Amino acid sequence: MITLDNLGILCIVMGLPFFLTGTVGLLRFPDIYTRLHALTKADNVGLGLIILGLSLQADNLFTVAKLILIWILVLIASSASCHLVARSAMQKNIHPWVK
Amino acid sequence: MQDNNRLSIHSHSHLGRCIFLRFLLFSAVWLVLTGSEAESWIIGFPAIGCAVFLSLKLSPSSHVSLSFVGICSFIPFFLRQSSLSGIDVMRRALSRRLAVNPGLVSYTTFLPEGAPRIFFVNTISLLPGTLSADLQSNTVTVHTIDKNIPIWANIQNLELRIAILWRVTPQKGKAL
Amino acid sequence: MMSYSILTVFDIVLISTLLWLAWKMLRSEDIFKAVVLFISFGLLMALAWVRMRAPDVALAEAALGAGLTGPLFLSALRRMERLHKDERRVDIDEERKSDRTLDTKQKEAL
Amino acid sequence: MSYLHISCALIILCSIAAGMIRILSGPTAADRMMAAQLFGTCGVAILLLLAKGMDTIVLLDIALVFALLAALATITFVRRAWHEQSGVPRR
Repeated sequence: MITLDNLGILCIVMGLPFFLTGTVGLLRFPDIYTRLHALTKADNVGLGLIILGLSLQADNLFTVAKLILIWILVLIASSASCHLVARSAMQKNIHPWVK
Repeated sequence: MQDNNRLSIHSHSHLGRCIFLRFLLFSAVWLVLTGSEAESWIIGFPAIGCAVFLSLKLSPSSHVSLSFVGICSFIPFFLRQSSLSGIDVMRRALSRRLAVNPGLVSYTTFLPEGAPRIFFVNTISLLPGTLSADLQSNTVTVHTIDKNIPIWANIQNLELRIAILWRVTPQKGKAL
Repeated sequence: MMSYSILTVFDIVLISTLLWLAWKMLRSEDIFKAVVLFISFGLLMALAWVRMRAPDVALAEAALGAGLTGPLFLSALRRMERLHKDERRVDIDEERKSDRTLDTKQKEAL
Repeated sequence: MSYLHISCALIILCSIAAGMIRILSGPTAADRMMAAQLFGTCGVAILLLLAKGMDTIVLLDIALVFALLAALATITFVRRAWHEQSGVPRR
């Protein structure tokens, strides 16, 4: 059990840099579309790793199932809202930043 | 109106199977939400009934025939790709001179309208370097963070996998 | 002991962010910005309720404060700006219709 | 109580506080709204970590509500509130 616990801690700690990059990307990237890239991808992976870590430490299966349900909902919600924002930005003729 | 007609054309066994599958799905969600308390099902059954009714009302024409093998091969693919995309974004955001070179690409998909196409569009956003920006009938406009990565091959690969997932036969020539 | 000191730091950061957010929200001239700040404030306030060991209040705050009031404010803001432009109040369907025409007009203009 | 989970939550809270700069400095309406969405995802992560760190399993339900309602705000924004005026960059 101790090893599983430590593995969970490792996963949680590995998830943190992704959240930080999400924020760094949101602050540094030049336009809406690239910021959306940073936001959706980095945060979902970070949350995924944290959920993986917490599931390894969870004491019963219901908790694990709930954690996974939360991750799936966040995935659906963030990819759908990312697409919606990008789409309506396109329809409003906001041109992507080009190097 | 059209949807109702389509619903009535379907045989009763199909409708029954559809209701049964959705009932199972929502029951599973309810079980996860409430834990193992038996009393919660007093509210649970009516709620599940409402959910099944509403989902049939909102998306009546579902030929949900996901292939089991497809799901089994898709989940590891998806997990691997999405973690790669996270690492990719991390590398780009933290590099000193922002390593971005964005551009737009149009892609014509052969996936049928409805669930497979929506699933396709939403998964594009979670793959490394791509973001679906628009969907006009069967043309997806993809925003890419770097024009130098093989976007075309990546998207085609994803499309084929989703076709296997939904048991769609790829029509060559349409997917340029 | 260690965990309590970390918790204290967590609380201090949470409270100072909340206060900063509230100050910026009250001071902002742009109403849309204030609404977005309000939504974020609701989310952080839910966390504060969690720290005060009141998860039920936190649930209500997350659902009502951030989840429902935010979108309602967004809708109201749009109505307000429309009224401001001396347009008559329109029904939702009409509003959608006018949306589409606006979109096409914009495309034609560009 | 486990201090590791709470310190992880603290780090994510700091990243939320940094994300506020994007809300304050725009430039378009969508940027502000996206920062609010970031708050949603980070809030879910903080709640999950606190649920473990404070030993209150109830927080998972609040995390579920967070996950759903952050998307609701974005959808309302795209559908109703983002019109041409707030779409153009303000300079």
